[in-house]
This record gives sequence, C-alpha cells and structure tokens, in this order.
Amino acid sequence: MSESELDELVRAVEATLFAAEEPMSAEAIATHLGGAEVRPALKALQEHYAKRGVRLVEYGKRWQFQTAPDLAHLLRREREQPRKLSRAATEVLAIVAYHEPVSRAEIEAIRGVQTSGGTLDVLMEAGWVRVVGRREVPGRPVIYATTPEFLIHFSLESRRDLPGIDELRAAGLLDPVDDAYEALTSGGSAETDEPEPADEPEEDEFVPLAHEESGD
Amino acid sequence: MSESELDELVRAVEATLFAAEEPMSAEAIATHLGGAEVRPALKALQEHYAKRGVRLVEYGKRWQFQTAPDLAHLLRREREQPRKLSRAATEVLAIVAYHEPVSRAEIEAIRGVQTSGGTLDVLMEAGWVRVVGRREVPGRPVIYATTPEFLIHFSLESRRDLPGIDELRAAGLLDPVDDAYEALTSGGSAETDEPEPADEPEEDEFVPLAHEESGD
Amino acid sequence: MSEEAIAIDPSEAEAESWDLPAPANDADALYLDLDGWEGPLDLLLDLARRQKVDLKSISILALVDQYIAYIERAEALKLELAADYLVMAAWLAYLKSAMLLPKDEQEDPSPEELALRLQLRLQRLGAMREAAARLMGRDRVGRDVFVRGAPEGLRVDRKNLWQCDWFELVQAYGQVKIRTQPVVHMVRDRMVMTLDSAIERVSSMLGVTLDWMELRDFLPPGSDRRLRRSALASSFVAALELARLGRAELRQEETFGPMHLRRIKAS
Repeated sequence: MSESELDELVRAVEATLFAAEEPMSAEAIATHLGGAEVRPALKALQEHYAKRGVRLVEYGKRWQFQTAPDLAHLLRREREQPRKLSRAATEVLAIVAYHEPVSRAEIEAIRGVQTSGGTLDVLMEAGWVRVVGRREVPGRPVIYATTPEFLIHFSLESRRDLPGIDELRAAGLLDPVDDAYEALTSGGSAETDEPEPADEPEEDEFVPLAHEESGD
Repeated sequence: MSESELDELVRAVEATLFAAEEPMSAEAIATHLGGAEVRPALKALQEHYAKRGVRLVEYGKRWQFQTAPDLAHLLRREREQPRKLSRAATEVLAIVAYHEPVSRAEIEAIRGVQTSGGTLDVLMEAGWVRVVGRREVPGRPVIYATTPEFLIHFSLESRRDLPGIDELRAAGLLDPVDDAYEALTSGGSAETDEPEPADEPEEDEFVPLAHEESGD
Repeated sequence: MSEEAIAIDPSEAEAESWDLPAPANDADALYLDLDGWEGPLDLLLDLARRQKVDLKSISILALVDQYIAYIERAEALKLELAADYLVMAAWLAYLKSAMLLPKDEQEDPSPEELALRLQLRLQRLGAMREAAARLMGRDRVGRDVFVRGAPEGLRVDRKNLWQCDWFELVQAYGQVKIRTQPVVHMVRDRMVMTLDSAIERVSSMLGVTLDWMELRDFLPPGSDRRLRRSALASSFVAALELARLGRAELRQEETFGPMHLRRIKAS
C-alpha cells in the first residue's frame, strides 16, 4: 500500500468514525469502506490522536472517537450526567461483569439479598447487561453477561481490564463459597488449583443465610 | 501565550467542538472555556484538519467539525444484495421478452395464472423491464417491454437471439415435466383469461358436464 | 490467603484486638444508615468494614455481638426492621451459642463451618462492593469522556441485485408453454359420452322393453373408468330429459339407491 493510498484510507476511516452514531468494529468499518484492510489506518489514527483533545479508542473491539479524559472538567458542566445507578444496580453490574455468565440466583447468593427484577431491567435497559442463555441445570435459569456497550461505557478494552479481576480470581474470590470452603477444608491450598477462571459456576446450592434459618 | 498553553487551549477547543451538539460561535466557546481567547486555537485547528478526513469549518460565525466534502459519499452508501429472481418473476420476464410489448392482462393470459403487481415491480427494479406506453384499447392498459440492460445482462444481441419454439422443443424444454404440473397445482390455478379448461388434472373428480359437451 | 487466617477458632478470634471498638455514637450513625442497607449480609459487611480490618481475619463472634446489639438498639428505637434482619439476628445468636459450646457436643454442620461460610460470603460480597466502586470510578462515557455531539450518521441503503441467467429465462418460457399447450392433447385423449349420444342410446334401449331397467344397464360396455363415469352422468341427464319430455318415468327406492326407469307408452 503506497503512502498516499494509506493516507486516503486513513482519511476515509477518520471521516467514517467521526460521522458514525455508534462505535464500530474494524469489520464494520471495513465493510462500510468496501472491504479495505483498515487496521493499519486505525493504528495510524490512534497514534495521531493520542495527545489531542479527541482520541481514538477501542473498547469491546469497537472503535470510536471520544474526548480525552483529562478534559472531563471542561466538558462536564451544563451537560446531562449519565443516570446515576443505585447502589444495588452497581453491585449487580459488578457481579455480572466479574462472574459472567451468571444467573440471578447466583447474584443473590453473593449479595445475600433478593434482587428485584427491576435492577436487572435497569442494567439491560442501559444496554450493559443481556441474557446470554440458560444454565443447563434443573429449572434452566436464565444467565446474564455484559455487552460490548458496557465495555465501551466504562472504557474497558475487554473484561480482562476489569479493575482487579486478576487479583480477585487469584484469591479465589470469584469462586462460589462452596468451592472456596472445599478448598480450605480439604487441606489443599486454594491458590494452586486456582488459575482457571471459574466462570462456569456449579449449580447454585447456596441459599441466602437468613432463608436457611427460616427453613429450619 | 506560551506554546504549551496554546496546545492545551487547542485541545480544549477541539474537545469542546467535538462534543458540542450544535455549531458554536467563538464567543460561546470562549465562555465555555472560562473566557480564553480562542481564535488562535480555532485557526490552528482549522489548519491542522485542512487535509484530513474531517474539517473544522465556520459557517455564519459558528464553528463545527464536518466530514471532508470529498468524502461525503461515505456517509451514505448503497449496499447491493444479490437476490435470486423468483420463478414467477422469471416467467413474467420471459413472457415480456418473447411477446413484448405486452399488457399485464396479456401476460396473465399467456401464463394462465394471475400475476401480482409486485412481480412486475421487481423486474422494473432490476432494470430489465419498463413501461413503454399504453395499448389503445378500452381501459388503455399499460404495456411493458424489456430494456437494453436486459439484453446486456443476458448477453443477447437482440431479442431475436432468444431461442424459438422449435429450438425450445429440440432442447427438450417443452417436454412436460413433473414440476411444471406442480407449479400449476400448487400455484393456485386461478385461470382468469384462460379459455381452455384443458389442464384439469386427472385426479379431479368432478368434470362439469357442460364443458365436456361443448368440447365435443 | 492462608488457612490459618481463615480458620476460626472462637477463643482466638475473641482474643483479637479490635482497633476500633464500636463507640455509642458510631452505633447511632449505623441506624441512620439503615435505609441504605439492603439486607443482613449488607449490615454484617458494613459492621466488619467499620472495624477497618481485613475480612479474612474478622472475628465472627465480635461481629455477631455487634449485629445483635445493633438490632436490639434499633428495636428499642421502634425502628421497623425487615424480617430478614431479625431472622439473621436469631441465627447469629444460635451460632454464637453453638460456638461457645464444647466441640464434642456439636452437631453437623459445625458452628465453625457455618462461621467460615459466613466469612467467605462476606469476603465475596466485600470484593464485589469494592469492584463496583472501582468500576464506577473509571472513565465513563457522558461523565468523563464524551462522544461526538452531533454525528452526521452513516446510512446504508440496501439495493437488491436481482439475479437470473439465460437458461433460467428460456426454461421458464418453456414451462409457460408446456402449461398452456400440451394439455390440449389431454382433452382429445379423453373419451366422453355426450348428452346427445346418451339420449339417443337411452331412448333406443328403452324402446326394447316395458320393464323397469336400472340406469347402469344403459351404460355402454367397456372398462375405461373415465368413460364409464362420463356415460353415467350423461345417461342420468338423458333420463331426466326423457322424463321431462314424458317419454320415461323414474323410480328410486332410497337416497343414493339404484335409479330405475321405464318407458311410458306413447298415448
């Protein structure tokens, strides 16, 4: 690809992403531009904009221009703030993001309180959480996971960028209580057999404590 | 104003105009940025973007980013979707080609089945058939004929290149085939203009007497 | 995390020194916060957090005491507490008493196990609480970073690209022709008895006898199914026609039964 051809492609990608109403995947950009290989152009643009007031970012495998974070204070005023999430919603969102895919019962087991349907609805309405299937256990509960929009909204390249996720996983804090209990009491050290992400929790046997008691 | 201060102001103006929902006057930008003198920054930005895929433009004393005019075609593109012509449409096209100019009633008479208006619309959308006038008979029906694009698409010098009835027969294309009957029976044998009740299948239990009589 | 830190020995846990024994005004603050809590685990976690200690090394016993004390205080203040809080308080009281009993008198699951599970749960909830806070602290679209305010938008208009080739075209025409032409042959093939010939045949056969004859006896011999059906229908109409003309009379014993006819002597 010659210098000027790249330049033209860079200009085309730049114009496309500026005009786009939604973040676009490299594939979508390529399709829009008639099948060109756009990654070199994206890289060139990202570099070009790295220190400007506007930056080209890739979150959740989608590209978009957005203002530089250090200018937030200039832009925030007079601007509608994103809807503030309730504490319950932020907790549920974190649980879904760090444990996905996760069923409602699993969310409730972690929070120790029943999660109203409304909380998940709010997250789904925001476009951050969606139903991704059913767990193949009795009752076939629906399971939830985060969306690319979630990653984009929170400036995450992928779920691996979730703050502290590696540490939490290494500490076994993303494993179900039962697993952690087994690991502790069976004498084996919890850390050694830990590395695999336990993102396929077993059937949820853990009933919130208070309910256990009332069931007695 | 020092170099780096200008740079910071340029970044701020860039981000402000990028995020703005409407074009902004220099005064409005200045007010937004705490009263700074923004004109040098606007000039610097305009120069920076002059040859990029996005431009900074000033219309009626208001500034905004805009896709470069030579890339405007990127904002609206047509995507072509290959679709196979339906059997009914192919038949109608063939009838138009062999009998042009023909009216819809004539097409139906030849096909022996009713032809929906959508079928002709598809052929006109494809650019193969067009309206060439009206027949000077009661009702002045519209008449159709093929287009030059039709000849090009089917690699025909002229309509005379279409095989004649004898050639069709020699090629075995006039031998009764099962699916021809199928097309008839499943395709709803609504013979509107068809005078011959000829094609009653054998299974038909009830043959109107009058027809038999008159047929003798 | 080490096993020693997790395993809870009641006596050891008791011996742990708490940096901040909850003072009275701290407790007052607790109940003011009540609206913010969602459930017993929440409150327990918050109590643990107020100790500013690692959840791995909290004393379940100390936590139990504080929780129960808190609930009692809230009740004294006539605060309406959700049933879950009270159930948890009762459960914790039971757990505490069990933990204080000699080990050999304990049932399964042991109070240690229950306490450990409770602690593991609190750790997990605490981890998620913290993760949520860090997540919310990231650069968020619309708060920290902003997308283009007035994007022009990309539009894609779909256009159908119709496909058809020469053979399909010619074949389609052939099929139209097949549908409309060869069928004529099929009609010629068909043997029918016309009404005229039926009338002729029936009336001439009626002339032979005065007895009742069944309609079927008038049919011409032959096995062609379609010809027989045509002949039957035509002969029936012929019989009706002869009856209308007063040359024959008809008789049928029952519905769908055999039809008989007989000549009427010309008077």
